[in-house]
Amino acid sequence: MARMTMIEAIRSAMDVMLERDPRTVIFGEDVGYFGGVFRCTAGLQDKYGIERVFDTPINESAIVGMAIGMAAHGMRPCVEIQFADYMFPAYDQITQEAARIRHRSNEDFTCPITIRMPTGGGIFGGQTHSQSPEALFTHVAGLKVVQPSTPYDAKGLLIAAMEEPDPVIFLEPKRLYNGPFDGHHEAKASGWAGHPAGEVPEGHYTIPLGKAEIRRAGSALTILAYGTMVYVAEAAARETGIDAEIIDLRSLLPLDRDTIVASVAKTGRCVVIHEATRTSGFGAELIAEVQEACFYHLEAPIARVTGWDAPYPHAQEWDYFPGPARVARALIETMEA
Amino acid sequence: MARMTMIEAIRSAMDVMLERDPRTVIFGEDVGYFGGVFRCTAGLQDKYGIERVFDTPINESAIVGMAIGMAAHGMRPCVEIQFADYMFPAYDQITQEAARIRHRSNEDFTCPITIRMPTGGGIFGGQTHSQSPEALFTHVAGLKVVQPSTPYDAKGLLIAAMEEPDPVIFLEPKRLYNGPFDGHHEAKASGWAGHPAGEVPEGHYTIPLGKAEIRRAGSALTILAYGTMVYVAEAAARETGIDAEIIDLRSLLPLDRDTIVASVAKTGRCVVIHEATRTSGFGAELIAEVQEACFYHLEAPIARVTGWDAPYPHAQEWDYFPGPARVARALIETMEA
Amino acid sequence: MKLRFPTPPSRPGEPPDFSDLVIPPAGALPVPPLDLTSAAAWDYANGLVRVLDDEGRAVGPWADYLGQAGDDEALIRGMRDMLTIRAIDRRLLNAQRQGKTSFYMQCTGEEAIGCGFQRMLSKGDMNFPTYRQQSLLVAADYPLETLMGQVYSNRKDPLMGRQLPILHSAREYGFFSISGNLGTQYPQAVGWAMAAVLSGESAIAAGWIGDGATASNDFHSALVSAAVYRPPVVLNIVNNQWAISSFSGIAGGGEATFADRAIGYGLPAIRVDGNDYLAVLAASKWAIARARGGHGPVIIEWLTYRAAAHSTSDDPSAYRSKEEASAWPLGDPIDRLRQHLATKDIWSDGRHAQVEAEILDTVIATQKEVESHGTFVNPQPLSPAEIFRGVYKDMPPHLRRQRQEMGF
Amino acid sequence: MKLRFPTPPSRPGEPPDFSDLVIPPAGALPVPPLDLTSAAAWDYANGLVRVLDDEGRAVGPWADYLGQAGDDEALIRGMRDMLTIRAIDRRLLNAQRQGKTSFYMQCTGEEAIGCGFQRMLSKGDMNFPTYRQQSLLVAADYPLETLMGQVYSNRKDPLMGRQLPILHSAREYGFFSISGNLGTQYPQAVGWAMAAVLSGESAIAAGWIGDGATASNDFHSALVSAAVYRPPVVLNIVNNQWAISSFSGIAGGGEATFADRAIGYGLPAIRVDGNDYLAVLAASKWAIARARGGHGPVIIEWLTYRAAAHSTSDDPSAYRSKEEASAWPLGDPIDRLRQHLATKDIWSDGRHAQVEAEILDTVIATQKEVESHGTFVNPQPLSPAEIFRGVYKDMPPHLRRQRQEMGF
Ligand SMILES: Cc1ncc(C[n+]2csc(CCOP(=O)(O)OP(=O)(O)O)c2C)c(N)n1
Ligand SMILES: Cc1ncc(C[n+]2csc(CCOP(=O)(O)OP(=O)(O)O)c2C)c(N)n1
Ligand SMILES: [Mg+2]
Ligand SMILES: [Mg+2]
Repeated sequence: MARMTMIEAIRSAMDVMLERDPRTVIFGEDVGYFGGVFRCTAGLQDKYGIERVFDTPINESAIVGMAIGMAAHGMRPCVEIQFADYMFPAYDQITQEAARIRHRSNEDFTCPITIRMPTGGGIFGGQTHSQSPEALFTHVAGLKVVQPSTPYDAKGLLIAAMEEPDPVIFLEPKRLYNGPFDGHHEAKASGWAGHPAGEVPEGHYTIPLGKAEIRRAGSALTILAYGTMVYVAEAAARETGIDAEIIDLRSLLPLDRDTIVASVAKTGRCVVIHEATRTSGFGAELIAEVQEACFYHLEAPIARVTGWDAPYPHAQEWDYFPGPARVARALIETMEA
Repeated sequence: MARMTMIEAIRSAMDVMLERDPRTVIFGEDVGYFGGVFRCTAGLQDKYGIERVFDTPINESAIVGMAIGMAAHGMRPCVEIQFADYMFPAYDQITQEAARIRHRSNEDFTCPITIRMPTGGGIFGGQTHSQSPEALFTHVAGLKVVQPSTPYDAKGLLIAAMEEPDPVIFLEPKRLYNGPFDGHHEAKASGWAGHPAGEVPEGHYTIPLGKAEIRRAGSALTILAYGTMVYVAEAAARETGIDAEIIDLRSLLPLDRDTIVASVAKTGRCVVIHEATRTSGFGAELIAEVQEACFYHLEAPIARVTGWDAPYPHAQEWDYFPGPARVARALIETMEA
Repeated sequence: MKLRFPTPPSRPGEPPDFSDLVIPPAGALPVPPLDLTSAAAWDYANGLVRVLDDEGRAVGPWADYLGQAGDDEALIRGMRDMLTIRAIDRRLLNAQRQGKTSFYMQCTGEEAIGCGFQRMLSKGDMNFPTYRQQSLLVAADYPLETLMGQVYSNRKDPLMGRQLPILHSAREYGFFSISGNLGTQYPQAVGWAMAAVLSGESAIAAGWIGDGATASNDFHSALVSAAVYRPPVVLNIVNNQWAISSFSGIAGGGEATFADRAIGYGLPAIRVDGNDYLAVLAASKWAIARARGGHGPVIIEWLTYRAAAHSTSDDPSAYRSKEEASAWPLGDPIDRLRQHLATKDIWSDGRHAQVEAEILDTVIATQKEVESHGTFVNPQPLSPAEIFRGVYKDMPPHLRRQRQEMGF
Repeated sequence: MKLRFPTPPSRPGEPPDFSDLVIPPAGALPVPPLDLTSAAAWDYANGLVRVLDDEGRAVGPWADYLGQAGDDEALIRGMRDMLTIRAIDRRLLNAQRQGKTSFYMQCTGEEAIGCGFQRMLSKGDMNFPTYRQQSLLVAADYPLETLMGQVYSNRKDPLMGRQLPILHSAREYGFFSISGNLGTQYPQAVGWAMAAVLSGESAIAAGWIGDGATASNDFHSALVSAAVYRPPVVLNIVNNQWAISSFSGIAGGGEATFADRAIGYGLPAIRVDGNDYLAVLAASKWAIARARGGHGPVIIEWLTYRAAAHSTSDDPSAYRSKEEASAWPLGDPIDRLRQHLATKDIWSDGRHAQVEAEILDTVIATQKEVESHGTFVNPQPLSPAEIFRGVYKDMPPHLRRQRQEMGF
């Protein structure tokens, strides 16, 4: 066991896979010599050579397009999109190509690639360094979509993603890279050193895609969250004293429906939270599934607390970010409904 | 009044706007000399000249990027993406630029553009001529999203879209271009000539964005549909004898929530249908809104009938397309629940 | 001030006009060294590699360079390849007209390019084609039964009816799964070629794109990547003068050749008479040798003409002069090879008619057999549940639930 | 066989090395006609427009072409512009270090380009800039108070704190709203220029992009469109040698100049010494006159060096030699203009120090004033409800509901 930040855990996952599997290659903008603008690949080019860890031109479509071609040949590329906000030029290659090749070729060709991208707000990045596009991926059949909330999960899920036979979108909540988040932006981040989930094995281990984790057991109400929102949920539960069961989804696609349904069947109440804009956000999908599966258990409408339907603002970041106060209000309303 | 197919109605809308507003320009792949692969712009270049109706290179990002630049200057471009399946290379310009320019510049610049695209299946086009990407647009703050189901609505909504001060995604159900659809693919299309909604005024009129239309009044159950699914819903209601209220949304964003809520509050039951893949489809958003607003009226879980979570198949098109049989089953289950 | 809106030399009703197209004589261009640089490539990107002269004689340095690869056997095989794909195109066009399938696209007039290029590739090389390179499959000896099965989307279709007709996939035959979205295959070809090198193989990749689709963004993403990493990839541009209703000028082909694009990226390019089967063989041999020899990527612009409609959904008489195809200065690839074989006394009208008939018989027989496994008129549908197979390697729970909902 | 992975001439710890960079003498290139064609542009795309020689004298045909536009008054104004933006960059960098704002980006070493180009534009022309052309705003006499307000995201910010610092928008000053997504502004500039023509105006557009971002797909979409419609647009490439940690070779700049890209599209291009204020004025005058004269688009590659960090989030010492900036063969634009003014006896060290001090005083005074309207240390927050304003012209019901949910 070692202590790792989420950045170190992600780096360690790639390190393990570069070591174990000669088919692994890592590339993206600034990931080679420099080691990535968030340092996730620092040292890997030195250790494994420029042929396995390298820089690319500023062209996300080329990054994913090349990865698809390499995967068709038999390699296992893990590429970085510098910010999730910059995946849009690659959206055609991701959704129309990577997601489809196995099916359209009837398994003549496959596409085992992992596409990493820092997601979410919390760093005053404004509208082009803060977006959470997960719902734009969960709508696409053929993709798998993952988002960790701890270093331990980040490493286990990333290794699992890199071992997947199909394309995986790996969303990294940049707000959590260097430390957890007590839900309040005023409170300074405590760092992963103090956190149990900062304990990460040096070697190979996986966390299966499609399995959620119950972060807090509770009986009053179920909170569905992922990434930064897990910590906001914990803060809201703490501060309201509501005995909420907090489920960290970890995998959005495929979804751990059983864990969710079991919890809501038990609590009869559900609040869904995410940072992305509300309309057609992933919360809508969660609500659709829960109301279908748990209709007769539900004692209150399922509430959602999300980013507002506006571009992510710079100065007003914390008015946009769904914080503990907003979530607390939703918890109380849902309990009182 | 004249009789028009949906293609003629769409053409007539552009004709009216080219006539009325010198700021209007129309362009896209094959839209100029040839008049569009679906003939929606046929004759317009002859009538208004090559400077106002012209062909573009095969580059959707350029088509939308140029339109944004023109709109920033003060023009009113209405562009065609040849198939909705080909909007992906333009997705960056649409979602990160067009949708954002008013807000990010604090109204220093605006982006009044209309982006037309044929959507949906029903023509054996396979996975790259059949997609329904509406949910990829409804998640984007700053866009408006429209889909007509009749020639009359198509013209009125398209004129309204072209007069909008903000970007509008105008989705045209290609299955309905030449005639309505009795819901059964075996039955041959009857053509718009016989249909009341094929009666279209020659001149200028608008249908406001954000207003749904009740296609069939009913008391037993509410069906939320748009585009081709309106006809599938009508067939299913006919064949099950269930007194369904069928709401043709027409505008997905903004959504006519009042009409929807009033109906479900009355019927207590709701079925949502669309052709797009299920997970994170627009149906999820509808369900999230309805269960929140009508929770205490609901007597059964809200059901959704959608395209399957797979690429749109070629030969098996009609096993994929949500037909009357599937919708009928959902109606019956929802009534019996 | 006015904007420029390019218009083609002729529209319906007008006489065809190719006077802007400069056609240098066969043999005019030398054979460049395999390590040709972009700076030295100007003449090759603006000239035209041609072997057959107007009398059908093979002349000039490229004829010599071709050598054995252009022996009688190779040329007769080329003739058979071209006659085969042309027969198939005719038959499948008919089948579509009869409603036996939903859609089809011919490569009429462009047969030499795919047929010749494929014969110069080696086992293990990979093409990233568009929907107009079925000729590659024929020259790769792909079973006609399978080729036709895909077009009928029937029980013989290796893709189980999932893809639109003509969007083949045949890994074993060096043919990557075709996408309906233009351009995407181009950077994929670059990536595949990089993987070949990183895996220590000597295989090369070949990307294919049309003149119209050079305007698409992935043309650029591929050229930038190829320029940076210099993998063994041949990037082919099939300039058949037309996209759908828009001519090459709408793709920006007005002031420079498409081959010229490469030079600005620091990549060499050559421009080739795509209707001259010997020129195709020679240029392919050179480009493939260059790539395999580690000299880096190369772009080839193939000059040809789309003699048929864009697809079965298209009627070209609405946007171009009916006589254009016959006025096309580079002629028809089959006629030109036939003329050449005649000059060598290894071919005659009688022989041609006989071979054509043989091939037609085979194609018809195969077609009948394939149709017996289902057509759009007499379908033999698969289980609807097949829709869910292969979306992922292992079917996730939500797809299993949907399959149950479907009744399976 | 091996792939090629371009590496910069020097990395940290190594001596800087620009020996690959050929710097022709000032005055070597003639002034091309305004209707320069791509075919004739090769020398201009591979040479370098330079006016100031090593002694700081203005020499050659471009100096003559500049004429009145380069008179003493114009040059002294240019010096003031450059000193102003450099002072602002320094002060705002400091403010960011003190936590008064979240982020900043300097244009140190590149001041001449935007300052000179803007002075050659006319009212009504429109720039589509990147985040490194704040110099355009200074030379457009944009109020410093507003410029700084945007960077502090405070009550003086015309964008109400919505955008990241440096992503200005100033329609009245010919400055389009900057996007954080690279490349997108390039085809937008083409569209704006088309609209100008279609509206019967004589205004022109100028697109701006960095060497790294020429790799982005919208570089291609803009060049294809410009080549087809030939609108009055000047497409500027600011080649400052570096993206973030990757040098121009990773953008494909190894074998050809970025200006060469244009030629393959049938567009002319010129390459200019971007640190030579007189060369900037002359080349800008020529390109803008060409565009306004209806001769079509032109690409300008500005050769310069990014002397500062990429942004306040970046530390260049991790990936490039610390000495590179001082070793940059084209020097510093302010020093070079200063040397030239000295040769003309209209400038002295004393005068320079005095002007520098005046400017610094103004900048500091303005900064103090602006900071009084809020900083990240002492914020004067707007109502959270402002988030919903301007998403659409008229607020739709779902946003009104969300605003209520917010408590307003
Ligand atoms: C991204 C995208 N945009 C548009 C289309 C529609 N489309 C299909 S083929 C075609 C014309 C292509 O012309 P070209 O590249 O010259 O190839 P050719 O058909 O001549 O072989 C168009 C516009 C598409 N398939 N994909
Ligand atoms: C589409 C996209 N991809 C990546 C980025 C991240 N990014 C911001 S600036 C930059 C480097 C740009 O370099 P260059 O174009 O040379 O401009 P310079 O900073 O040198 O002025 C990168 C990679 C982005 N903003 N947008
Ligand atoms: Mg073509
Ligand atoms: Mg740069």
